[in-house]
Amino acid sequence: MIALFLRDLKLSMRAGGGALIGVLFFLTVVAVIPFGVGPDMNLLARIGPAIVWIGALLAALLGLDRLFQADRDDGSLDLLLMQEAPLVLTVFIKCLAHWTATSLPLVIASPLMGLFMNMNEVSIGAVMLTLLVGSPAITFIGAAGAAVAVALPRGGLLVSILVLPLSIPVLIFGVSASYAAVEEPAPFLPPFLFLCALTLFFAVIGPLAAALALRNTAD
Amino acid sequence: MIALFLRDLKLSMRAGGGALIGVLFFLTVVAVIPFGVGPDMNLLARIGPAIVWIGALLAALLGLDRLFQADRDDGSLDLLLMQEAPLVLTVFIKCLAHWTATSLPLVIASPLMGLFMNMNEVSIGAVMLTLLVGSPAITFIGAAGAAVAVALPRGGLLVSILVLPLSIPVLIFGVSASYAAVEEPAPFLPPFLFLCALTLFFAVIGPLAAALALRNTAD
Amino acid sequence: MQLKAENLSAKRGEDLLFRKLNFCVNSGEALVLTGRNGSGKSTLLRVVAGFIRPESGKVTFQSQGTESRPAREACHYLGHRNGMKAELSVSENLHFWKDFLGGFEGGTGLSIEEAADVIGLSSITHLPYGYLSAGQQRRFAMARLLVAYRPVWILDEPTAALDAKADAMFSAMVRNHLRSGGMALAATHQPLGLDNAQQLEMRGFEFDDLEEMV
Amino acid sequence: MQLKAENLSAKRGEDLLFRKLNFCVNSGEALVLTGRNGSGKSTLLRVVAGFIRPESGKVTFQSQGTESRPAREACHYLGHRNGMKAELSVSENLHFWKDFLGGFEGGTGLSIEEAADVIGLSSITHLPYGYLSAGQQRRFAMARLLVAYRPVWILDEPTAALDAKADAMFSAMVRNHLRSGGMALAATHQPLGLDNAQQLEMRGFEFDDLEEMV
Amino acid sequence: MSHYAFYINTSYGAAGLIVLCLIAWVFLDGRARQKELKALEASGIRRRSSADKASS
Amino acid sequence: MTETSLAITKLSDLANPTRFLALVRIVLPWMVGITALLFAIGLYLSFTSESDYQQGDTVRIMYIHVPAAWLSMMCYTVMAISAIGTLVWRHPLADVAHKAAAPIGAAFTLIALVTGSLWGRPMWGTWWVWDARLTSVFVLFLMYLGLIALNRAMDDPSKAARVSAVLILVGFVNIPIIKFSVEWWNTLHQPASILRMGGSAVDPAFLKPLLVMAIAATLLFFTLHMAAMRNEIWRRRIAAQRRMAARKAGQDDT
Ligand code: HEM
Ligand SMILES: Nc1ncnc2c1ncn2[C@@H]1O[C@H](COP(=O)(O)OP(=O)(O)OP(=O)(O)O)[C@@H](O)[C@H]1O
Ligand SMILES: Nc1ncnc2c1ncn2[C@@H]1O[C@H](COP(=O)(O)OP(=O)(O)OP(=O)(O)O)[C@@H](O)[C@H]1O
Ligand SMILES: [Mg+2]
Ligand SMILES: [Mg+2]
Repeated sequence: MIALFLRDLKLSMRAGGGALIGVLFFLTVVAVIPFGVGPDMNLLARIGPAIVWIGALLAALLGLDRLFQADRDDGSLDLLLMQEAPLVLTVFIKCLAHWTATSLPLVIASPLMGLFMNMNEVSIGAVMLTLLVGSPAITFIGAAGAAVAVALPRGGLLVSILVLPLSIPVLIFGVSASYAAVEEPAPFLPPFLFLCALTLFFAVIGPLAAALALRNTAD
Repeated sequence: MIALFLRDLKLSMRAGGGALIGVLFFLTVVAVIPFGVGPDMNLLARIGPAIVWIGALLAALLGLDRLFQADRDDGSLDLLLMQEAPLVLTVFIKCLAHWTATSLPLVIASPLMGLFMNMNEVSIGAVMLTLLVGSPAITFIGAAGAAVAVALPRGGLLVSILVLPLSIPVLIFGVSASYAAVEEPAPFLPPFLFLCALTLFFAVIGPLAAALALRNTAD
Repeated sequence: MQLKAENLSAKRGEDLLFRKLNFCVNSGEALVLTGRNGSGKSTLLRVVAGFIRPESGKVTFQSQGTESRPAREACHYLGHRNGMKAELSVSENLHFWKDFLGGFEGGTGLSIEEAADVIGLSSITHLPYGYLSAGQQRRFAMARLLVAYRPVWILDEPTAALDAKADAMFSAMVRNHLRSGGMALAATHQPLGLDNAQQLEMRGFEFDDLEEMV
Repeated sequence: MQLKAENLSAKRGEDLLFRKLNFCVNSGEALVLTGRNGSGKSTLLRVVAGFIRPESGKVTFQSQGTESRPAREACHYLGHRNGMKAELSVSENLHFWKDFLGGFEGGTGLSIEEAADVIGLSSITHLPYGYLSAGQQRRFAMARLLVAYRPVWILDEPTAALDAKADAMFSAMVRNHLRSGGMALAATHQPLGLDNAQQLEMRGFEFDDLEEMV
Repeated sequence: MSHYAFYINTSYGAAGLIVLCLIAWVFLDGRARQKELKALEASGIRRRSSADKASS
Repeated sequence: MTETSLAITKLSDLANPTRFLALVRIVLPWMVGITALLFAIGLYLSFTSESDYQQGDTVRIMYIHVPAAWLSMMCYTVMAISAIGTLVWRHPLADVAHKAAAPIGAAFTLIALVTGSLWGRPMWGTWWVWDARLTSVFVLFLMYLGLIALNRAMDDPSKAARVSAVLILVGFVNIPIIKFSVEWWNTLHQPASILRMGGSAVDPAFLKPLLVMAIAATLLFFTLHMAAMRNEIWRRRIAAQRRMAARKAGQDDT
């Protein structure tokens, strides 16, 4: 299993552009928003956490649709499916590797974005923390979509459509926790804990659904 | 050549669900935004054009990287390369088909998004116009990136460095032209004309670069 | 050890491709599938490997003293696609599969170098897999069968793209595997040069119980 | 009509794979490449088809009374990958190639139905290409050679995955093409059953002028 | 009715229209399929068990 | 044969497509009749009942909005149950059931969305807000469309059925979100006042037409669903017979 993790990590570093593409996309999104809202620094700071979260969400989608497709195309997916090891675990490990290669860099880069958006320290910290906790959920949901996409010849966009609605709750709680950290009356912990719960929930549901889909559509 | 256009169009209609999926994807992206920034209608209207443009960029990026890869994987790229017809033309046609299948529906659907984002009529018209003019540029830049990705097995990184930074000017002029149409002092024409110029420029440069990359690296 | 298929039927699309097939392969035996193009050889192999769920029946693997288990867990599958990453080097690929596949009771896998030696290409394991010729790629996919032990080998047209020498090498490899107690299921159009092999001829779609299906 | 390679050398990675090769194939002739795995057969064919730029020399095609032109424009290439889309039906695929490839002076392509008839699979042209078995897919890739006319056929292990009957069918198809004035370049490990074929044995990397290279 | 009449009428109208479209789709689809079945039967292709009246 | 597989065989005997078709032939005309009758009564009631002192005549929109909203969720639930049927028992009828239900569900969701906005304009002063209830219904609509797109994108029906079954089950998370969103997040939208613990809190004058309309709409759903399933079964039979004919022809000449 560790072998699988390392292989996937190596592959996305080497072939997919890995970390950089996500971060660049993230940067692009963040760079464009100020044009919309104008140079109003306060407003920027206000919508900052939301924008960073949306950017991260969208960046996580790039490449997610190929999570299993690449393995299918060269036949390794078949071999992964045959093993005694529970398929759910295999999927889980692949998700982890994907998260490490693409979302983790985003989490690490998010303070930079925060600075661009004129956010203060607490707010930056909160966004980073919520991203760290919340972004795996998106990967796990995405895995379910990607597994479905394998069955489709060119399922990329379809996956995002299926994934985005499900990721809305994650986004809501992520953003509201980030806001709660700054704005006084709202408490930080409840939405944050809810976010953690969501991630745990999807960490179970996502791989399960993905495994189900993979088993049912191989041919 | 018309055969190629039709085939590519058919492929993206059939396999990916085509136009419907692009639009659906776009809809979901737009639906996600208000959750992030909160249901403040004025704010939504203000960032509307930027969001619609980012959605279009993302929708264009998803799947664009596979423009030539899919053909390479099944061997048809080889056959396309052998023909007497100039390769630039072939690439251009493929870009057109891709744009027609994925970006054009977005352009057509963009007024709907505008309504969701609570934008006014002028603004909606401006976004639609700028998208119509600007989105081909993204496809053309993307084609160059996709060609490089085919050429180098480990080209992913290069592509992201190539495509996103190049598409930032398009995005910026597109968004600022849309804003200029609504906000008084700023004139609409200069950024819009610049956008047109960018598209024309990339319509020449993109396919040329792509053809060059494909010729030099097929093996 | 025994691989047993009982009452096996499978569909392709919406139609039955074969129906109520029974066979049983014992330790040291091979089953060779023949039949014209499209007659269902690959489909049968993929059913055994567990990719396609059969319409009826099941395939089980049993070794002495243990419970029977799904056949796929005891199998190596060598299909049309090699299951290797073009971006990684040959030895990275093989190392990954060795680690990931792990062991199986009743045998041990060779080391990467030994396996590369057996297939006669030990000098180029450092190259990226994508740089190899078709036959070389195929031969390294065969090396995968050696680096992790599995009693059953499922081979779908294994010798396509091989030159005469490699062909002989592969026959020897399969014979060796059988001699040491393994089993093999192979679909081929060219003789594999095995002695104690059962033959099963596939015939293509069965029409008679179409109405059950819809 | 004549296909002519002069002084052809090509590199793979950084090393010369073959050097100063000359050959000339006339109307009605075939050239069969043999050699062990990795000896450069596919590479040579891909140089002729124009995918790999040769280190030196060139391949030209000349027909009576016209200027010589790059060989690739007069060639059909049938490589390891079939060049068909799994999502489209067989007839959509063939129609596309027929339209896209267009004609070439000196011959005409068959219609889709006729070509499917020749390869003996006219009843399943409506199926999506991805639903076919390996051999059926290969046979439809061969049908592509028939729907658009090209004088030169470049064949890289064409008969892998074919059953015996289809094998014979393909030999007949190639012989027919040669008889009507075409040419063929083929790399195979199994005899193709052609009579008037030149042989060229490839030998793999040439090391003698390594020092020139570095 | 009151000045809300527009909203009420539009809602009922829209709902009616959507439902009508749905019914039309189901109905026309059914008719087309039935026609195809008849055509197949006429051309001599039939399910072996089409003695039962199910597909008629 | 094991006991469970025996039970499953029995079950599938009971519900095999042929038997289903026979059943539909008998039941469908009755259902059509009853549905039409109920709608006539329901529409009559909804236009003659008195209007609300607060909401005025717009309360009449409720008689279509609420049934449509309920049905949009019920339809998805039906699909989820058949999805389990597909994945666990691999029953062909279940495949057909959830495929046929998706367009119908999309239509009901669309009605709920449209009538909701039309109600929102006079009540809240806006067509649309991005609150949790409205958005989750919108997401439901998107998921219906996505499922329809998925089914169109794949031409192997049983594989398509399995893929969409997985998705339907995953997407089922959305249903509780729709149902309880008004309680979890405070929004403009009405909290449940009819279907809730501790009895209904609505004036019986409104309740009667609403209930009649709800039953009528439910019957409409089942009628359409049955008919659509029948169409789908026919479609598959036609395809199977065409394939068989083609293959037979192919075997003769090879
Ligand atoms: C596009 C906008 C709207 C959507 C998507 C929507 C959606 C829904 C849904 C899904 C339900 C069923 C809830 C359940 O069973 O718990 C519902 C019920 C209801 N809606 Fe709406 N609605 C919208 C606008 C409105 C507006 C503007 C009003 C009135 C001011 C309204 C009043 C009601 C009422 C009274 C119920 C019944 C609640 C109950 O008693 O269970 N809705 N709506
Ligand atoms: N991209 C590449 N970079 C470096 N070396 C390569 C590359 N592609 C192929 N080679 C090497 O070139 C040699 C020739 O490969 P080629 O595919 O031409 O062989 P072949 O004669 O077709 O063999 P086979 O019978 O196995 O198909 C091989 O030894 C291979 O390792
Ligand atoms: N996904 C699919 N949907 C419908 N039919 C399919 C599908 N895949 C394969 N088939 C059909 O199933 C039949 C059996 O295919 P299979 O690949 O098992 O044949 P095979 O015996 O391996 O042939 P070959 O010798 O050509 O490899 C073929 O006729 C093919 O058309
Ligand atoms: Mg096969
Ligand atoms: Mg070769």
